[in-house]
Amino acid sequence: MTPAFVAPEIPWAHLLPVAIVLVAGVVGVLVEAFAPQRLRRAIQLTIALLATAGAVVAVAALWAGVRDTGGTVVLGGSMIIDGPALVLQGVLALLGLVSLLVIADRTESGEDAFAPSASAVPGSDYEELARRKGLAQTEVFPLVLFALGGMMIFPAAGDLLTLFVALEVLSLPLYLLSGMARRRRLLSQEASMKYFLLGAFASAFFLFGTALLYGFAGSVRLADIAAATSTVVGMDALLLAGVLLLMVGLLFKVGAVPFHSWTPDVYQGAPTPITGFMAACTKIAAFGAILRIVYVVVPPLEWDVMPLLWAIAVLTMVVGTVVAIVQTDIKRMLAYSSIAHAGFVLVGVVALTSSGISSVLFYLLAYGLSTIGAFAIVSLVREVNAGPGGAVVAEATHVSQWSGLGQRHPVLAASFALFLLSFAGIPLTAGFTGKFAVFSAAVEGGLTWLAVVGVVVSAAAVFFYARIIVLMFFTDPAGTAGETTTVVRSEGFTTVAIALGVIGTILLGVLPSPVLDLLADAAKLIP
Amino acid sequence: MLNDQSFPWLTTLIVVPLLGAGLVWALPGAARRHARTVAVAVSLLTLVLAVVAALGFDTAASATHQLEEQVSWIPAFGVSYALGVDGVGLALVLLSVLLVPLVLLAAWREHPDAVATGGERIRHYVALVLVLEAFMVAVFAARDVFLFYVLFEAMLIPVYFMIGAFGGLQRRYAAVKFLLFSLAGGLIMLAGVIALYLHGPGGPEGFLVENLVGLDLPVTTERLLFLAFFLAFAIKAPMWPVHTWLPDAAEQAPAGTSVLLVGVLDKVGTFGMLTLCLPLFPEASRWAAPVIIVLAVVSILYGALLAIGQEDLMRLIAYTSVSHFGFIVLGIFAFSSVSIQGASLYMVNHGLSTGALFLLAGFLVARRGTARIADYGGLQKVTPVLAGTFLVAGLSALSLPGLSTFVSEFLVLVGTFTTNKPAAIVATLGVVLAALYVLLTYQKVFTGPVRDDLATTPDLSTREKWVVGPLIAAMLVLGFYPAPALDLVRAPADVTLEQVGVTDAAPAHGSADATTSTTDDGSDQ
Amino acid sequence: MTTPLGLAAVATGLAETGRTSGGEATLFWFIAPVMVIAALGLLFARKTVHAAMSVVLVMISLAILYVAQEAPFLGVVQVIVYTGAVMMLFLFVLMLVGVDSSDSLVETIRGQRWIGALLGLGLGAVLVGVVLTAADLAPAGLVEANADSNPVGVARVIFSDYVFALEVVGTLLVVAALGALVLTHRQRLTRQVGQKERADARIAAGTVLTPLPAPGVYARSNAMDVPALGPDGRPLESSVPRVLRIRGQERSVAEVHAEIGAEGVGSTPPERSITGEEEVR
Amino acid sequence: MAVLAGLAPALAAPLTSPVLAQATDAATTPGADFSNDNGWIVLLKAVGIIVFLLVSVLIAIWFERKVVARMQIRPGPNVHGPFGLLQSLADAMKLLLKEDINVKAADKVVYIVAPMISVFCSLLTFAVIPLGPEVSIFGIVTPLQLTDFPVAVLYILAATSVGVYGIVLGGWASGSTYPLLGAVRSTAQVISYELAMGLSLVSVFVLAGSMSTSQIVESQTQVWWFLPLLPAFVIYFISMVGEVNRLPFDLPEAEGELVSGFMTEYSSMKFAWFFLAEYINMLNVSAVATTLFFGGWRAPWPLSAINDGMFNEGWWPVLWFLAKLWLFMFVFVWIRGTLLRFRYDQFMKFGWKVLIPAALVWIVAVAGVQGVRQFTDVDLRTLLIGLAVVAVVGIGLSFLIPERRGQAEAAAGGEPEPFDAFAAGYPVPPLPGQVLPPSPRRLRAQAQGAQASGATATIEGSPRVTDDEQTDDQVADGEEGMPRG
Amino acid sequence: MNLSNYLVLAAVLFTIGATTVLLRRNAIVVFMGIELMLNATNLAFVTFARIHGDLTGQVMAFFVMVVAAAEVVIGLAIIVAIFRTRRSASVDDVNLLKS
Repeated sequence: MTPAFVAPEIPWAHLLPVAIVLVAGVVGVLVEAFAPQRLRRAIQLTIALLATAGAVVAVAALWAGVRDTGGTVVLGGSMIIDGPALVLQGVLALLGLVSLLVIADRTESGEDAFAPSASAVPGSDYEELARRKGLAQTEVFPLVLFALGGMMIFPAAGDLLTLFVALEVLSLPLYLLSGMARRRRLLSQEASMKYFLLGAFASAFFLFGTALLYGFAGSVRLADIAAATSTVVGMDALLLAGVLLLMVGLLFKVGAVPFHSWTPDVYQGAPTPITGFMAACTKIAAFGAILRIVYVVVPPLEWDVMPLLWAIAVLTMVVGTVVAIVQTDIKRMLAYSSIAHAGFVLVGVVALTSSGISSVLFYLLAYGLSTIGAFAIVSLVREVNAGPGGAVVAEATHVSQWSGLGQRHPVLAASFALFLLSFAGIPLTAGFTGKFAVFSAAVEGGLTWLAVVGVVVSAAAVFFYARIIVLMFFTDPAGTAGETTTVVRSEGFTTVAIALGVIGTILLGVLPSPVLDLLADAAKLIP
Repeated sequence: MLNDQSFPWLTTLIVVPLLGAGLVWALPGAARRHARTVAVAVSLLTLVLAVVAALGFDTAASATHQLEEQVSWIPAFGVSYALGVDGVGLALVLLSVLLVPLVLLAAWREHPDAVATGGERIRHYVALVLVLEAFMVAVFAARDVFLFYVLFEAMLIPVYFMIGAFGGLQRRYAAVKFLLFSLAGGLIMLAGVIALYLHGPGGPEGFLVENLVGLDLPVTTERLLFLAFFLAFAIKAPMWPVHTWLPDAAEQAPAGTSVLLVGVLDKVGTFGMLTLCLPLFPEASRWAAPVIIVLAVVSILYGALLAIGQEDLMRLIAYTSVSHFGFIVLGIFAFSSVSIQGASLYMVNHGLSTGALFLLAGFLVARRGTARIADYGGLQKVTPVLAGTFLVAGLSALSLPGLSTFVSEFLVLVGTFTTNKPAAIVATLGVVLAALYVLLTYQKVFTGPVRDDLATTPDLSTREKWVVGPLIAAMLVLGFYPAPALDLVRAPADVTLEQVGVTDAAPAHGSADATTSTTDDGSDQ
Repeated sequence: MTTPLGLAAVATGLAETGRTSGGEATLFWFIAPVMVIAALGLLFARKTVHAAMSVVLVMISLAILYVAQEAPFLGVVQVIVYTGAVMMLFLFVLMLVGVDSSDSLVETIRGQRWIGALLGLGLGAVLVGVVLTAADLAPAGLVEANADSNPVGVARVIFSDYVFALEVVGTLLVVAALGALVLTHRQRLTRQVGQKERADARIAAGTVLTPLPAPGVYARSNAMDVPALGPDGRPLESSVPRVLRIRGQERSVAEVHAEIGAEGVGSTPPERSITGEEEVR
Repeated sequence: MAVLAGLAPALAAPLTSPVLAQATDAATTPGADFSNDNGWIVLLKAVGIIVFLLVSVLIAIWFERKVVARMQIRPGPNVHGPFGLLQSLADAMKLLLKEDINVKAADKVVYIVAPMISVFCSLLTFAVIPLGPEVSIFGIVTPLQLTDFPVAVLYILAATSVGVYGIVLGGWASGSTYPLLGAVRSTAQVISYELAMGLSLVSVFVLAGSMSTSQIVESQTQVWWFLPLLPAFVIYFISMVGEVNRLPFDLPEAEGELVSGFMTEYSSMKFAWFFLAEYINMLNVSAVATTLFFGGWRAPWPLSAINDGMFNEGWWPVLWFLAKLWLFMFVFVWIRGTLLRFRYDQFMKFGWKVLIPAALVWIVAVAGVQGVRQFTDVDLRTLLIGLAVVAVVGIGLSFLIPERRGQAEAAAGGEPEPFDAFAAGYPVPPLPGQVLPPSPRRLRAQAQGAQASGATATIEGSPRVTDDEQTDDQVADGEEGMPRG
Repeated sequence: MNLSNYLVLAAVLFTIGATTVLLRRNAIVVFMGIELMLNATNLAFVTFARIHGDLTGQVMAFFVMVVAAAEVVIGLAIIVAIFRTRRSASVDDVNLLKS
């Protein structure tokens, strides 16, 4: 008989950031069950904000230790709390906090972005009644927290099992949240279903990859797999196929071509604050995992896998950019833009240098801040029903509806323009610093051609960003079109989020040094 | 304090307009109508400060960077905030700060709808001009390649808004075209910048120009990098065949914007060629020079020929600029001290003359509401002052001796002649063509019978006179007494030449009278 | 069908863990084709329920393979979770959604089916090729790992190495519950109308509370269209089905009146005989 | 076909026996030892089980009819055979000889397969039920159990869950509405109640430290689990009734609502299959309850102490097992004869809002206690006393929580309409919204009371009356139409 | 018999599942295809566990089952929600986003 069971030691301190968020999610569920309805939103919001802020603080508290030691492997390898993991957890918690602000905002109309009752049939009397009674689907907050918790585990996961579970924990809430938009609910539900089916499809591939890797190494720990690459002989096919299938799952999450087809639909259909959250945070989490796999497992396979990744990076940049040019829906355009950005980040990933890691981290932070801000702005620009005293309804997402926005709401439009410029990579914005970082990492990694492609593509990408700016600032609002678009006043939260985005975008563009230094310290993965 | 080199003069020159712009934007509702006044005041203050700073400049050591400042900016990328100007840089900085108040003054009545919207739009316009001024000063003063690049790109944004929001009917098209051309070039340069850094010494100061000069680059790499940089600069200094954005931009932009765009902004291109391309990639520069010279000559002729055929005053001036930029590039790549001096000087002079032309054309447009040449005629009699100043500016553009442009153009041609006779000879044709387009235009617009609808056209107002006056004065002064300017550019030219690795057989050490000192060297290399 | 004895022999063969026996091979070659055919059933079945049944079959077969592969715990869990819960849920939804939702196999994008099929074939070829490289792996067997019985072994691994994943899976289940709740639970917004309220409302509305009187069925006439007579001898309008009345197909009592007195009332409807089976129920 | 179905347990045995073999070989914990079994003894056991089940079903039908009849004070079947014992046999023969109707709208294959699935799965369970300890059969010492393995109880759950497919598919394949509704109900029912059932079993696993049936029986030497795990047993008992679709949970075949649910379109042999499966399932769940909570084949306490456990050896335990089994069967019948059917929503609410949470709480409690025992030095008695104190305090505190006021009270409002109790000269009942006036005697009493309080009010100047009194007064005033004095 | 037979079977089932996802239009069938893929993966895990003599594979499969159960709950909830709106479960009918 094997010796008595020894309970594993659980290093709570190192799991604190994740634990805070997940426990807050569970508490949120309990609040749903027991708190009176009118108090729920306030309580949920408080819990969520406190939790994310607490996670940021916890990350900060752990930082000194990790910087000195280079990180620790805890839970027998299930979790690896090293520099990149911790930084990404911090970034995720921070962006989660900002996203939550947008998510919580009800604007002056007193209605948030979510259906008053997600179970109501769209267009039914019940839905109308629920709306009039001011119901709110406050489950959104715990769901967001759960997703965030999954995301925070993702880059730190040290074995494929934890990675898989985290993948699902981050995905399932997002599938749900995508389907909960208040307006255009059919669209939203479709988005949810598409996201779900394709997401589950991708995770099945991920899983089969895991199985093959397990078959290869006899373990699902990344460290063991990496070690096995040098000892096990004759099964390279298993390893290669395993890694590739694994990457399919992860690349799906970041929306890389050819696994991107869900992105525009889902981004368009999902409630805009969720789109922002998804666009920023999912990408960050997934790239965290990709970094770990590419840097820990792939190196022996460099010549098999890397060319594929190069091709994917190029394709992603090109397709994202080219297709974005013809979009007429602002959310779709931002979706394709996010695909293109995934390509840029991949350029940093495939650099396979330490500066590659830090550049990816920086890019993700910069992109995340701008993205959440941009979608926050989208959520404020609304259509107005025709006729006198028309009610403010859904978001005005058709680009033509944005014409002349700069003249009527200069500050808002200027902020949006700033985000667009950051996406375009104009100097003195965070986007430029990020692009510079990834491209220089690529050049340093000997992939000058990739950097050149990236540069050319970003030049092309300027076109559609500039187009929106042209619309906002240089086009007079057409007589009637101008009247059907308005900007609702935020309750305050969104304003804060946008302001944070603007400040972050400028600061990271003008004075990126402190952050860059910090990331340079962090750019070391423990196998 | 005036001569205190440690005082951050250049930063001051950057910060003051920026603060001014911020102030203009932050003006409370009631005070908004004074936005222009505030802006002009700020720009004048900047001008004064610039003059004061220039007084502290040691002309004797104009080849070295002075008024230096250096702070580590992004050590992770090897970027520092390093400023400093040599003679050429100083001249261009001065040009910039001189033109800005004039442009602001000229824009006084730029927008008929300014009243309707409570000065809202003009407020944005002047603020953007001030932002642009800060960037212009900074870009000419940047001693760090990264900083230079950042400013080079960042400048586009205010100009983009100035064209796109305040221009003519086709302004959106023009603005986007401008932005895309410039960004495309700029981003390719970015790749070069990155690669250059990685070949350099690296470290937290790895982007300083002085640390990057004299690198032992592999030949292919050097040539590729050169091309990346040169392309960006060529687009910026509109060289044939990548000039096509300029006529559109100039036509659609308000006159003031065109002044800054063509007068100053495009100089960043030639300035970049002079201060970055040549020193950083000497071998590649020599390798590419023949082709570039051909392109430059083509630019000269092409610009001039097209200018003759233009029906739109603004486009015409834009094409003349293409021609003039051809001269500048020609001067730079002719690799003789004289030609480089000429090119350096040309940058300043062209700013003055073309600036004046654009401003005057703008006044015309403001009066008549059209820029079509055919809509004018016989204005000489109605508005003599306007006609006179236009003539002077035009003559400056065709390099009439006695006006500032003449000196520089002559230096360029002479310098080129010493190294590349055919190019010089063909380029000379450009001078003839210039006479054609200037005089023809003058004839069409100002001479002949007065058209009825123009009979009541008012002559230049006091404000407008104040706008044009300084420019005319500068042209005349520099035309007759170019010595101070030449002093500024001579030494840098020699240094540049040295960096390129071309020994000038007989370096010109002429005095103010450039003609005598430069005609006698004709040895080829 | 193999005899129990035969299967028992298979079993004994399987018991020698670590290497496969003839018995296991027999079992495998019996089950594997069934599974593949069932899986193809999923791919090709027109009726969704048939597809679901195929999947159930695959899943149960998998459970048997798990047991054969020294994973009895998983085998049983497979049946409970997949067959008992997951597929049952699928069937439930199928019935909710409408079981007749048969699939149209019409292509929406031309050639899409061929592309899909080609992609599938390619994937299959690659995967089979890849796993075949593992063909010469010497199975180590699980005798040692299963020394304390399989569930105990699995539990040890779960609760020592992967305890964190287990905890996270807990949150996943919370999410699932919450999600199902969010998407399907409707809060009651209007006051619930109970049986009592309904009854009260019916009474207050003053309509007929009892079942409507049956039409006057007389032996000589197909008389659904003839009203019955009330206790007072007057015809009851409401006894004729509404549809007939609307169509105007009812007949008055007068038309059949003559026969009423002569024939009397019809026979009582036959009572349903109580069979043994019903009595026991 | 019958043969085929009969093979079910036989099939189950070999499939699981390897595992069992290795498990029992290696395990040091006591459990059934099947190492002596050979092919024919396995076959013998399998056939024995099937015969046992078939006979039991016949008896069960008779038993049920007889018991229900006695409860309803009538004799029940008493014509065929002694005490009517052959009545079931006669019914069965009649069923088999009836015309076998295939419904036209049915999905043929599934329609035919469905009842077989039901029967097949129901036969699987008894393979792992220990009927007794080791006995000697023709010289071979073997446990009175077909097979056993480490996850035997889970296997039972699995077999049950597959069995439901018979119902679901049968309902669907009939191509008719009532069966479909029955099938849908059944799906929901199984999903909900199996959850509770599974959860209730967990605490047994925790205490017994095994999921093997023989080991669980082994672990009940000291005390039967239903005592310490009473809540779990109660939950199991309720959900087992739900699981086999018996009254009061027979919603899938609720006669009053769905004709006969999923079986509506079945007749003859196929109907018989379903019928058989249902009764075997009753036996199954009873057997499981016996095994897991009632000590399996172990003799009840006073008997177990006799002669050094004489009654726990040899063939005696089969008797105890059967006794306990039929005890449960009796309870089934008893409940059927006593209780009314639940409404569907009540049924679901009960499952999800009562059974499952209760089961969860109970598991947490048991796990907590086990954890404390395992990882600390607190002894069981202290622990139990502590828990008792906590429970008492908790219950005490719960009395302090104010009760929620009935919604009906709050909802009821509006003036009652005037009501004439003798409209048209006849006494009539009040319509909704009308209130019966108080009886004349009560009226008088109230009038007196009102006068009295009015009097005190005038004396004291400011009457401080409670809310209730005030309301009463007002009502009285309103109804009497008298001005306040 | 070689254990790789199990792996081949797993690969074949996985492929059939994936092909189902690609070819079928009914959301529920597509979803079942995904479930089939997960099951195939589990078979691979169990087989590899036996090959390596290590229970991790079985643990992995166990987790997959739990996760799949959660996924099914969410997925079917979404499908039911859509169905209630549109009375169709075909992926093709879900095409508002294409416009």
